[in-house]
Amino acid sequence: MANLTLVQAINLALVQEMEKDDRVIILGEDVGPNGGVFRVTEGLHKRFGAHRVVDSPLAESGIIGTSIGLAMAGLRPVPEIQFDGFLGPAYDQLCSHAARMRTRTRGAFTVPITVRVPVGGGIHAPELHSDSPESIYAHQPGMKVVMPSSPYDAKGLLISSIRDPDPVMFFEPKRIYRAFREEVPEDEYVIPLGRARVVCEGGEMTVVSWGASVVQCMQAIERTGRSIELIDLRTIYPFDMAAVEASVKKTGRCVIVHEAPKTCGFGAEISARIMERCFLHLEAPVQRVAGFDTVMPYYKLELDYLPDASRIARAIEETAAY
Amino acid sequence: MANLTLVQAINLALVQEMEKDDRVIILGEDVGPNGGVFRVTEGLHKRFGAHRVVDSPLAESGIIGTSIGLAMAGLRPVPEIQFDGFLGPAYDQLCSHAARMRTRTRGAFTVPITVRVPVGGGIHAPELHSDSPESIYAHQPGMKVVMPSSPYDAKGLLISSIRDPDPVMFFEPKRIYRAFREEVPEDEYVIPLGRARVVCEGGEMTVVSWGASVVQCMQAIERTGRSIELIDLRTIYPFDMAAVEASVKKTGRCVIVHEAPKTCGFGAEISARIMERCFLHLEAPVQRVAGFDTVMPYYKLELDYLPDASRIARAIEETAAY
Amino acid sequence: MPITKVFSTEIERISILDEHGKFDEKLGKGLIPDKDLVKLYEAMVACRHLDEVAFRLQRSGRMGTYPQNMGQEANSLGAAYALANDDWLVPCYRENCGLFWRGVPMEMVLLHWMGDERGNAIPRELFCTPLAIPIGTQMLHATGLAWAAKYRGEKRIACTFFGDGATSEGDFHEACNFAANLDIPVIFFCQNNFWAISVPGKIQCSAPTLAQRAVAYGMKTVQCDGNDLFAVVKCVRDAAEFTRSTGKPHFIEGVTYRLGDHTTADDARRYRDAAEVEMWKTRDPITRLRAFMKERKLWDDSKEGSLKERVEKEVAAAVERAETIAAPNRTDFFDSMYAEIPEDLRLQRDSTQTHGLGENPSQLDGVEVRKLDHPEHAH
Amino acid sequence: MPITKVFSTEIERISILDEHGKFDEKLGKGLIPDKDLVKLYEAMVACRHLDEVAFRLQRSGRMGTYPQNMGQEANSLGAAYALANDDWLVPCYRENCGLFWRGVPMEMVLLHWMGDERGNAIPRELFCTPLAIPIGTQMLHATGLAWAAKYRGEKRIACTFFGDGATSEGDFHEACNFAANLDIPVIFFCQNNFWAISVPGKIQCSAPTLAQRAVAYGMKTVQCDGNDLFAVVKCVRDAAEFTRSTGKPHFIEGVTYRLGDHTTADDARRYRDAAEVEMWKTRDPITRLRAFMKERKLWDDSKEGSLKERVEKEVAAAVERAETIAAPNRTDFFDSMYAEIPEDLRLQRDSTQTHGLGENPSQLDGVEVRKLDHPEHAH
Ligand SMILES: Cc1ncc(C[n+]2csc(CCOP(=O)(O)OP(=O)(O)O)c2C)c(N)n1
Ligand SMILES: Cc1ncc(C[n+]2csc(CCOP(=O)(O)OP(=O)(O)O)c2C)c(N)n1
Ligand SMILES: [Mg+2]
Ligand SMILES: [Mg+2]
Repeated sequence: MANLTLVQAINLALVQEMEKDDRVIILGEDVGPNGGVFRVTEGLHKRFGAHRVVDSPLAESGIIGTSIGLAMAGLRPVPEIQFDGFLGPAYDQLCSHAARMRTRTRGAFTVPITVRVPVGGGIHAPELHSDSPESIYAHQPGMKVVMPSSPYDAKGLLISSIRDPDPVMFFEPKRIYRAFREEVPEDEYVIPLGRARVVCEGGEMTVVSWGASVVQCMQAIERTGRSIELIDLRTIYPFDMAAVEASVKKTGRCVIVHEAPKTCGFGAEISARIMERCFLHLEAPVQRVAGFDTVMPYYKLELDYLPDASRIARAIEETAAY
Repeated sequence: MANLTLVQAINLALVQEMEKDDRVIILGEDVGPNGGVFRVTEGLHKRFGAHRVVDSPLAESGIIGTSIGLAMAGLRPVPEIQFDGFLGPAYDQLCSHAARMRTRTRGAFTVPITVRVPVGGGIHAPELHSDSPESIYAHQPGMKVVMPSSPYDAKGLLISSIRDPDPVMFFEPKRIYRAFREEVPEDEYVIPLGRARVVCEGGEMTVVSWGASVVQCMQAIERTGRSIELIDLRTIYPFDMAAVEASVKKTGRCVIVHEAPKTCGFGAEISARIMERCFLHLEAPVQRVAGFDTVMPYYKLELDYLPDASRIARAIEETAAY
Repeated sequence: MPITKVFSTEIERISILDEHGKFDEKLGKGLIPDKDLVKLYEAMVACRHLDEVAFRLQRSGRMGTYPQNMGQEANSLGAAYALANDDWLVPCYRENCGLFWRGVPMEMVLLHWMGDERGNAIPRELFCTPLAIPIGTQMLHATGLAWAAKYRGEKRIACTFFGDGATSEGDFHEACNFAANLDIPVIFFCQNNFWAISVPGKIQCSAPTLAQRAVAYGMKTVQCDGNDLFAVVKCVRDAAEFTRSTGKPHFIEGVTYRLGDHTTADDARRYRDAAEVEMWKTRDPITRLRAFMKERKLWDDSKEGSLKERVEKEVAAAVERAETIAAPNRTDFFDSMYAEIPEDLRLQRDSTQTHGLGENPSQLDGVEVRKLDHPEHAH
Repeated sequence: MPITKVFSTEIERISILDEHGKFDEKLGKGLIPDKDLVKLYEAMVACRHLDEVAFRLQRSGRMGTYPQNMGQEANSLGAAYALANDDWLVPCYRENCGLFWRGVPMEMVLLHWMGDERGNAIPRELFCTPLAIPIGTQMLHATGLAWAAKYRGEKRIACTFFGDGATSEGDFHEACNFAANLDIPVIFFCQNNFWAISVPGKIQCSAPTLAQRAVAYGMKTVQCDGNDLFAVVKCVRDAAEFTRSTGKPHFIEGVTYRLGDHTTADDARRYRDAAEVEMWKTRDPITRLRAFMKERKLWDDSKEGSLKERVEKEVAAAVERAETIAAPNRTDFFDSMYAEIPEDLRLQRDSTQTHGLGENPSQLDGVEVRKLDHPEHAH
């Protein structure tokens, strides 16, 4: 057991899966000798060689499209897209191909790829380096979407994703890549996809979140001093509605928190599902604390964009008072 | 005034805007002498010439990317993407560039393009010819998203879209391209973006829909014989929440209907907003009748996928009984 | 030296049995044994007949949109013949002839166009991927498939087909560029049929050849008379040998012509000259080969007659199989979305509803819901 | 004829003032008047100095990530000099020198990297688009801009810049292909600096030149010593003349080198040899030009000294302007999303909240809400 950052936990998961399964190969921009711009693949090129850790041309559609072919032939590619904002060129190969291959061939071909992408804001990066595209991919049938919020979860979820027989978008909240450390077992373990984590239990209200926002939620909850149940979704699709439902039926109140723009963010889906499942138990309208419906501003204003503990705490207080 | 199909109404709007404003130019695959695969641009090449109605290379990102440049220079391009499923390659230019140009340049450059795309299922087409991508683009700040459900609306909305100073995704429900005719004034008129249409008034329940589904909703409502207020959103973003809110506050019940997959479809947003705005007025949980969370199947099963009058009517009855 | 030459190249065109029936003995000798030649000819005739039948099926409402392959049979057939049986064939949608040669049952292609995904469930041992509808996207998959073979040390290569229009897509570029720079053994076979629906080839590539697309990648390339089965076989054989031995990709432009409409949804008279079509009819790969075989006494009218009969039977049987296959289960499309159906989706499947009260009817326990008689939609 | 030649081409490389200081009088004579040469040199020195200052600003936390232009100044400068002032310049992010020459204030570039969109609000009369972060995407905009000029019958052309890495993106291909086939007057200027962050050029293009990318489109193309200002001016001038007169695009590969790290977030020692960098330092466009000017008696150490002083002042003043500009309004980013703010977004802006009760506080009328003292985040 070692005290690891999220970056280190992911690196460890990659090392272990590559050791174990030579169908796992990594490709992407700068993933080789440079170890990735965030150093997530550090040391892998040296350890596993240039044929398993491949610096690719600068072409996101190419990275995903060739990964699809690799996967159709039975390998388990783990492509990296360097930043959230550069997923755009790969959208078509992801949504029109990776996600549809199994069903359009009725299972004759499958695409077990795990697409690693650093996402989210808060690191003072240039434009298109701070987006949160999870709901885009959750809207695409055939995709799975995962977003860990801690080193421990990251390792277990990544291993599950790599072993999953279907395409997985593995979104890494870059804001917390090195923000804190956690005990992460050296031994292999998996965290099943589709299962949420109850970060803390409470009876007054449910807060649902994922990714880096989970950290802001914890701060906000502490600030309010209330008995709040915080659910970290961990997997955006398939999502653990059972966990949300059970909690909201208990508390009657819910605040959902995410970085992506509010409109059509995944918060909308959770809110609509709570409506469908917990209607008679609701004591207040479900609230969404989210990114504004604007483009993430350049970094001078990014903290004005991101949902922070103040906005979350305010929503909690107002929901509690309602 | 003439009795026109939706295709004819759009064609008429294009002709009139092109007559009026020589900044309007059309580009896309097969839009020239062939008049588009759905004949929406029929006659325009002959009438306005090859420099204003341009057959482009087969490259969707190129169509949108060059349209952005044309628009930055002050023109008003109306690119056509041949089918919904081929928007994928253009996703990046649309969401990372067209939608962001105004804000990233603080208004120095703008992108007044209107992207025409036939969308939706029900015409027995091959794969990737039947998608409904409206929520993807509604999630992108900076975009406007329009979807008419009738010839009259199509003309007025298209004219507004072309004149709008911001990028507009103009989604044409191909299922009703020629399904019925409507009186469409020859004279110019505009329907403002962001304003819903109350198709029929009623007190028992609100049904919210858009595009081809509006037709299914009308059938379903008729079948139930109930007093139902049907709201056709017409513009998906910015959406007319005021109209929805007023109606739901009156009726207390709401069913939302769309073709796109349920999860993260635009129905989720409407449901979540109703939660936020009309909580105390709700007598039943808002329901969504939507495409399933699967890829639209090939056409043998497409009618099993699409929300039809039966599914809608059932949801209405169950919501009424709740 | 202020002005130096840093690069020069030239591109060859290969023709063996030309449109006037002239056969180049030097290049053509021994290329295709007579026995095979007859079989290849028969395969083209069968494919052409399927095309005609499919057209009629569509017109009579028994099939959806269908893209005829007419006139382009030699390209994919020559490739499938020249390649090893376990090399990947990664087609677009005008490669029926090659797919059938490889062993894909005709009814699978029919099923695809009849709107049934089971037509894409191609047995893995055939090493073919299904027809690709979105233009320009499958070349990247071919590159990945070939890369996997290289990774595993297999001798397998991939050959992917696409049209002139497809070379305008960014994905085409990325596929070629990946293959060239990462040394991946793919043959990029461009079927240049001069049209992308109604858009003429010059809008896709105003350069004198499509073969020179490959120069951008430093990739070996050749232009080939794609209506000449001999030339195709030679070019693919050479390319395969090069690709297999060096691990590097190779480009082939097969110059051909789409004799029919783009698909049954198209009417090519709206945009192209009848004279152009007539001219290309004289270069048809089938008539050209038949004349050659007759001249070489490999073929005669009676053989043609009995072939016609056989082919009609074969195609009719395939149509029969396609049309009599049991309808897919109405919830089939749920089951193949994921290896294991997510709970949420299972609820949708089991209830065939998406609204919350339909998915979870227990919320309506004790509530009386009015039942409407709603005629189900016709199938 | 069974084997015919269907295409051949060759590509030239232009060098005028080579890395050994050798000047080709024939090509170079009269290319740049002495007076201009001095100004161009000064512009490069100023740009280089800004680079150094920006680096220090970043290291001391006064600026975000910054990509140095060091070593590549001659490419964009030569282009901006050779083009007309109302030709579009469509840069990536290593064209500071050309942008400054055109008239973009230094502080706009600084502001951009200080995380402030106002750095992109380039006055329209400068005919420059802002720095482009997503690689490979701006060439399509350049094509559109030039197309608009053609549509309107203006004489304006566009020149767009991008790196070797960018040529791997599909959008690069589509931009070239649109321009070539639709006859759009764009100069595609590739700054080949041999690296895309840590990925070496051969992974982006294993062909002997990047200039040959253009052959795929039948586009005119040339390779140029991009560290030789004279060669750049000549190539761009020739290309501009060609493009302006024919309406057709032209490709230029400017061979240069990134002397610094990719950006301040990068450490190039992790992946490239110090010796390679040292070798390229000897080919620096600035030292090369200085030596030439000294030899021609256009320059001396005292001029260099006073230039240094002027440049330091100029850059310091730009930094001062960038740093003292009033902070953007905290809700600025709402106001520029649309020409007119949608109602829904106005609620978000006015309340600076997204949750329904925050946007519409009237729902809480009469309800007592506990107030937390929440320290606002630091700015
Ligand atoms: C990405 C994409 N864009 C547009 C289409 C619509 N479409 C279908 S076939 C076709 C033309 C294809 O031309 P080409 O590649 O030359 O192939 P051909 O049909 O001539 O064999 C077009 C535009 C599509 N299927 N996919
Ligand atoms: C679409 C996209 N993918 C990835 C990146 C991350 N990235 C920034 S610069 C760069 C390398 C660019 O190389 P090149 O085009 O050669 O330009 P150079 O930096 O060498 O000037 C990469 C991969 C990006 N900005 N955009
Ligand atoms: Mg074609
Ligand atoms: Mg570079």
